[in-house]
Amino acid sequence: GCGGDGGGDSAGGGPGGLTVPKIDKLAALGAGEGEVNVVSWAGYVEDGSTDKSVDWVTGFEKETGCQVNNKIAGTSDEMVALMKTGEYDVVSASGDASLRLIYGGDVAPVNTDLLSNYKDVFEGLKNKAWNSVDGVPYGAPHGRGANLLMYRTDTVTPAPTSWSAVFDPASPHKGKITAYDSPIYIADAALYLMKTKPELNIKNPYALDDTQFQAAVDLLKQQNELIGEYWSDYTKEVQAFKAGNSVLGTTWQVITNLTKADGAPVEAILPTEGATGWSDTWMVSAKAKHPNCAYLWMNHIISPKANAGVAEWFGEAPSNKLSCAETKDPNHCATFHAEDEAYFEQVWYWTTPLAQCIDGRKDVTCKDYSAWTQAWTTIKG
Amino acid sequence: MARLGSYLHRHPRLRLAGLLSAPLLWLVVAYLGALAVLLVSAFWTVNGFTGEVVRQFSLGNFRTILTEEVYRNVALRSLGVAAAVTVICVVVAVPMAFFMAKVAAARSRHWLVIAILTPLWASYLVKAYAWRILLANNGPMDTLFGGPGYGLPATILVLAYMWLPYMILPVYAGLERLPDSLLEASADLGARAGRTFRSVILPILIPSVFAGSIFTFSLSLGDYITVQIVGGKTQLIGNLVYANIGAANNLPFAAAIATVPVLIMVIYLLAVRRSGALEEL
Amino acid sequence: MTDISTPAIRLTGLRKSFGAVDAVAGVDLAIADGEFFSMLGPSGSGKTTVLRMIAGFELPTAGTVELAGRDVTRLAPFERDVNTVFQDYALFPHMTVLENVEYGLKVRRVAKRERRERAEQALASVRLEGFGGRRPAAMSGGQRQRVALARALVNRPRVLLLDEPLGALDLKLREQMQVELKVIQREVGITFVFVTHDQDEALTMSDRVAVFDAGRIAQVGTSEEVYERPRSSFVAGFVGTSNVFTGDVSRTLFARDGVFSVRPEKIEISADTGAPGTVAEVVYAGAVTRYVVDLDAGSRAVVVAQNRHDGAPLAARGQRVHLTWHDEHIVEIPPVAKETAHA
Amino acid sequence: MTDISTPAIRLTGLRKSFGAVDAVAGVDLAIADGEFFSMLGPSGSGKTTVLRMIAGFELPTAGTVELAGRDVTRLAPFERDVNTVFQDYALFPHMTVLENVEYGLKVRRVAKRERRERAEQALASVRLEGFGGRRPAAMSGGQRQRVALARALVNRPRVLLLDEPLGALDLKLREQMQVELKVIQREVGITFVFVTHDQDEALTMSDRVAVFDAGRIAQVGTSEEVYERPRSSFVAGFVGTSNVFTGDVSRTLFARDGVFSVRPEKIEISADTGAPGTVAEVVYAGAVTRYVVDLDAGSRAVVVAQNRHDGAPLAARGQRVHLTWHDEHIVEIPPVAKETAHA
Amino acid sequence: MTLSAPARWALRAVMALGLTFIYVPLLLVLINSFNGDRTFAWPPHDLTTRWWSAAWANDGARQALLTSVQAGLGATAIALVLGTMIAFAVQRFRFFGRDTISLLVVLPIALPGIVTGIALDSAWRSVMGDLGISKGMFSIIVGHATFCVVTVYNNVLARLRRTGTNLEEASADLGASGFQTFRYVTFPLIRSALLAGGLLAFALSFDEIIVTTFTAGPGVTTLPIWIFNNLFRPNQAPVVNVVAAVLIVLSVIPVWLAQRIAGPQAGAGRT
Ligand SMILES: Nc1ncnc2c1ncn2[C@@H]1O[C@H](COP(=O)(O)OP(=O)(O)OP(=O)(O)O)[C@@H](O)[C@H]1O
Ligand SMILES: Nc1ncnc2c1ncn2[C@@H]1O[C@H](COP(=O)(O)OP(=O)(O)OP(=O)(O)O)[C@@H](O)[C@H]1O
Ligand SMILES: NCCCCNCCCN
Ligand SMILES: [Mg+2]
Ligand SMILES: [Mg+2]
Repeated sequence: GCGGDGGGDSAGGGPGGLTVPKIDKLAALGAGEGEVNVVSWAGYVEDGSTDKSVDWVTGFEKETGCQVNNKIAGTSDEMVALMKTGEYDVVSASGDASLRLIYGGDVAPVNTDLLSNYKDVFEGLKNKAWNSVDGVPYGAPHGRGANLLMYRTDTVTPAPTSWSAVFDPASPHKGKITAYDSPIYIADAALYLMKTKPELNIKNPYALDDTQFQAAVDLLKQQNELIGEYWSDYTKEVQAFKAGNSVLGTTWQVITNLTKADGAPVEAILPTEGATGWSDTWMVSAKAKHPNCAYLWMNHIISPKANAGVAEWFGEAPSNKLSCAETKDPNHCATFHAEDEAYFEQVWYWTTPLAQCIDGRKDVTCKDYSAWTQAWTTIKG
Repeated sequence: MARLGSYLHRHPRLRLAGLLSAPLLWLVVAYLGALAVLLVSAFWTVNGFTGEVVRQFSLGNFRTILTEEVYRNVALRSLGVAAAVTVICVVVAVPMAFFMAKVAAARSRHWLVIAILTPLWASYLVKAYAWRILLANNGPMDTLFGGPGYGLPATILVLAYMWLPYMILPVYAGLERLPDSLLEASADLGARAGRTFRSVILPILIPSVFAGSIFTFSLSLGDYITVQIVGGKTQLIGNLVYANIGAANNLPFAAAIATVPVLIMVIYLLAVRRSGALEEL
Repeated sequence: MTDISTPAIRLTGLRKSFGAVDAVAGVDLAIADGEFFSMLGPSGSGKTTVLRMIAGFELPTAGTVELAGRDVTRLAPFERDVNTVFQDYALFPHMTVLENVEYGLKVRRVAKRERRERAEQALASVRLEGFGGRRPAAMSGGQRQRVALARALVNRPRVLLLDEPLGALDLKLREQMQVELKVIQREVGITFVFVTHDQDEALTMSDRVAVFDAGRIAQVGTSEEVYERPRSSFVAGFVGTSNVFTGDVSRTLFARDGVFSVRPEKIEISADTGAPGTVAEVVYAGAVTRYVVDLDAGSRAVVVAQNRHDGAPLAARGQRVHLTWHDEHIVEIPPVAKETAHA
Repeated sequence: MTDISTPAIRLTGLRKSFGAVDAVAGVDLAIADGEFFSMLGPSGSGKTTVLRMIAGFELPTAGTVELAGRDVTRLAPFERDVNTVFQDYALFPHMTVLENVEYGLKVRRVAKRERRERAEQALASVRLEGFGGRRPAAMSGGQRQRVALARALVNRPRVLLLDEPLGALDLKLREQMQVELKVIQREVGITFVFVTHDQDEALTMSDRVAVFDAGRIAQVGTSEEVYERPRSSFVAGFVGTSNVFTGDVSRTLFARDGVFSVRPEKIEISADTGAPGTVAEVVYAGAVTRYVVDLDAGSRAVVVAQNRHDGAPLAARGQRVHLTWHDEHIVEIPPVAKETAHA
Repeated sequence: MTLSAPARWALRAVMALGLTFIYVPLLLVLINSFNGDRTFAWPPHDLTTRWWSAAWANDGARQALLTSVQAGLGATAIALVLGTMIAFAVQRFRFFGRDTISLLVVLPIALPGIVTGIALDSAWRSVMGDLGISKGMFSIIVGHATFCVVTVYNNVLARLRRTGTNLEEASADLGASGFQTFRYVTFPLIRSALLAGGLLAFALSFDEIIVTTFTAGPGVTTLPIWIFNNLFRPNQAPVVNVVAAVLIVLSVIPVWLAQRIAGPQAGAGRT
């Protein structure tokens, strides 16, 4: 496994004895350095160059004098890779990236006292397993969402209620089912097995021992027969559902909204088993060359207006309580269940799988993320 | 100035050194050096959780690649795609180039060359996406031909589309250089057009075709974007490299996978070099 | 002109235009079976174009091409019983010499065994035994020329077309090949149509010569006819060196109006009788010496004299001399300079 | 050999090897100021390589090159006072004719005005006034040749090197240009070193000729010396056509052992006296007729006779004839075929 | 060549089909730039010019275009210098390893872009990174130039082979120094080859995405990267089509110019 052989300086024990490199948080805010290098999900950092009315960067730049250089990453894995280069200051990391960044020493703890907007963040998002270690926060929560099940209402009848719709080997929609193209999707299978195969005793879809993992992989290999294509960018997903190349599969709320807006007969549900999901956190690089601008950015992006802007443009639930009052669509927070903690109870946020099982088991080793990655290759064949 | 010229005149080796030093520094030291380091790193491993590279010699990556069936399958699939794309490009490019070089009037030749070159400037991504639309359910291809939809055939088709100009150009250049008198001699000796084509044109064209194939073959072998857009659930070797480096940050494993296309291409280049293909690019 | 019943080749009213250029502007010609026929003429006079129409590479704009009495005007090259030796040889670079020679037989599906045998034989007839395995690139110019010849001859065509086959060779080699070509033609006995712009070559090799000028035939006849009795000043000037006299000079020298030509080798230098003049230049050229004489009559004349056993030069530079010639060697050139010759 | 105090060019022990090939295998030569000097020899005999070493394009493997007494062996071409007319003319295709001619002056920073004047003058001297604005591509072969000449002459070099400058021209044009070149050389009075493989050209144009064979000079001398008194059978064979007799034939014909050569134009055909033989071939060549005679002595001889005013052929094919010649025209060829000539 | 009429017609048909094959997707791009639908539903149900105005107002696209042009020019300039130098060395000299040079030069383009990309990326980070030079425009140019050298090399080499050394010798013979010879003779003679090679190099760089992905630093967005980012986000794909359509139309200009300046050979060039 990948036990912590790091030795030396360490602050606190990580999952299963992993140690977190000791990195100091920024003590006090200084003057901005003039620029900040950002890694983000598409749509998180808009400066009006895409659409004049969508801009929460220009104002920030004017106000702080920090020029924003944004690099868009397609997947969590890319984000980790980019942050490892040390060329970036802040990142909008999802839960399956954040721990890797923390334990890799790529990001520093965050001094939340320096973020005036931190106090308005939903408590349900603070100090979670994916954004803190031993109560030390490593970032500012940005927003969250669930990986839903979308289907075309004209072809998929009766309407599905369970993930079984995408795993049924006898599915009438064989060849038109889609799934998210990332190793983390193994968790979706695990979640399904957790509910349908209690004998496997899965407690957390991100903590899978050999047998559990094998069962999930087998299920996905079987599912591969049904898959038309895997998706990772949402234009592709929208277009596939509109054209009918895909009729059933995972989605994000925003994709569903777009597809509907384009007039395609689709619907998305949170299946009975619950779902995986994401909760993103802005984190600051341990090697940040522009730490002050990075803090200014983090504070800005979770401010009610900017946070509302992102949440609406991207299509997710905002992290700041006050954002719900700032959205152009008054129903935005309702649509995305922003204040519905019960809804998010059913959501297993993306978390990086580790060798030391994060569900607390000590007697077995779990499959770590590199195993998940290699398994994903095998699943796709 | 003149004295230097005179000195250099007497010392041709010095002139040669002057010409070669900068390019070789670039290509050998920088490029080959970078490649070598990459290939060496294939023997390292990575800490699965933190993503730190562990510089310890290990054959583990290669063991995985050689034992896991999926890597063999993907490698063979990629090879098949590259070969199929190349064959399609040859089949389409040769008659087109022939028309351009030997049939079309000299004036229109000009415009035909422009017509072949222009698409090189249209973004690769945009073209791939246009194909995604063409290939969609109930899209134009589906309506006209009832398929092929997204998947391996679509990948081959679209890659062939992408690299076709890279095949047409060297073949056209080769045909332009081919003296008409050879074709006339063949006809004179009793050969019909088809025979002339098989016995005279094609063999002489082989270096040019190989030159074009370096593009069609290698660009197909390494592609991971087209296949994501129109390949359905297909994955090729480029996707695996990308998944491991661009995504999983496992440089050693990515490097190990990358040795496969590198090996294939180097063998391919060495093979076609004998035909003189590298001079025809 | 030779009387020909069924000629190997008959061209009737043959024309070819490339856009505005009349490359061939009306050619009528009959070439007998077994003849060694040369087409002589300056660059651009249409020789190659005529040859290409006979071979079938070019469709005539007007007129017909008959081979052995059969109209082939619109047949493809591979349907005609003629073969060509190209000026640049057009050997297939990717085939060995033997494969080149076998090619015509192969496309005609001659059995491998016979093919091989005939090819070897053809190579032997051009004295290239043992070279079959080489590539054309590894042969010298003269050797390539012979491969091209063998490649054409092996098909036993009725007619062999040769477009300046010796043009690329150097002088010595060229002279050798002239002799060889002539010998081979005699041996195989087929009709040769030989294009050249070297008059010496045309005169020494041919049974008959057609002199081309601007897309037309200026004169056809045996070497002697063309050389000794040129029908135009163009022919007189192009075939061999000629002293051409006109106007006042003509009147003084010949007491007549008109254009007259006398060949340099037909003029004698004498001490006292004949047309007076001064030697302007004496050029020693090995086998002959050339005397350039400024005639008092107002023109320049060249006299060529063989350096025979009697050795000494006939005159020195600056010397006063007299030139004489026999009446029979005065060629009067008809006033209409250009006309179409009919064979 | 000419006595030369400070020759325009002196080559001493000049050698050049390309890998295993000895292109030039030891050449010693002195060329006088103002001479028209030709280098004659078969293809590959090293003529061009010698020229290139004189011009400075090639560094000798051994030996020295002196120009007007100065050792220039290791100087770059642009440091030598010689100019070259290349076989393919090497005119700059992207410049006009005038720009081509001006080039040498321009790179030497001659003022624009003078440059223009001298270039126009040079063009006039080769009879190309008014062509300055054209591109070389729009000129005929002969015109290009003259441009190349003007481009070299305008620099007033001490020595002009010409590498087969007429090789690419067709026969008629070539003869014209030979005359013009000679006239120009006389006018400008500078040393010409002229490379050719055409013996006629070499003989008619040169003050002296060097005959090259396999990287060495086989003989140097005036045209007459080289033609009439060849010092080896190679020279005899290469310069002009020659009848070479050896062994038994020599014994029968000359009653001596050795190698003997008699020029075809020095042989007479007579009815009854002389060496008997049979006419194998009669070839009419316009100005001359060639008779090939199979001698009873066992060899073949070629006889050339001018077709003079007395017209009729001397013999017919198959006829029995006798050949005679004067003793002074029998050239005995020294037994050592190849030797290095020293100038 | 002598072809039967049917053969001519068959070839003409193949050419027409081939051109159709090449141009139908491009036409689709053009149509879709007016397609009211955001993800190009087919057939388009309404037409609009709003993507064109959106594209016009899109600073990002303009900035990216500028970046790409800069990167392309930089890479092309380096490729021109290096490619010409190698071509001269190979054509004018005999030396050990000369035969492997062509192999070395094609390698960067023949190896998959991702291999070139990650090799250069990791090398850059370990060497330049230590020197404190982070990735940016310069690293993109370096990456692109590496695989662009071959196009210049091949074009110049072919030209040098064809022109030989005669003209340069003539120039030296007339008294020109090496520099003068290059300026007045060699350069004008290889200019069209440089143009052809340079044009292709620029096109390769201009459209390169994979190598760029790995060699671009933060804050540098080339047009392909911009397209990549925008193609995969909502509302933006049609704007990408507008940009692509504009590019296709604009690209005729350099290609046509090159053909005018350098003759038909140039545009075709040698890939
Ligand atoms: N394919 C062509 N297109 C246009 N013009 C042509 C073509 N072929 C020949 N011509 C022109 O036709 C005329 C006759 O050319 P042709 O080649 O028959 O002359 P030629 O007598 O063979 O000359 P040469 O001795 O130079 O070979 C020339 O003016 C030539 O430029
Ligand atoms: N650059 C070179 N590399 C190798 N061999 C060469 C080179 N230049 C000349 N040679 C060889 O040197 C010999 C002499 O060549 P050179 O060109 O001097 O002959 P030449 O007398 O000028 O012949 P030609 O009449 O054909 O021009 C030939 O065998 C030739 O192949
Ligand atoms: N190995 C680098 C290959 C670069 C080729 N890029 C092709 C882009 C398509 N125009
Ligand atoms: Mg011709
Ligand atoms: Mg030579």
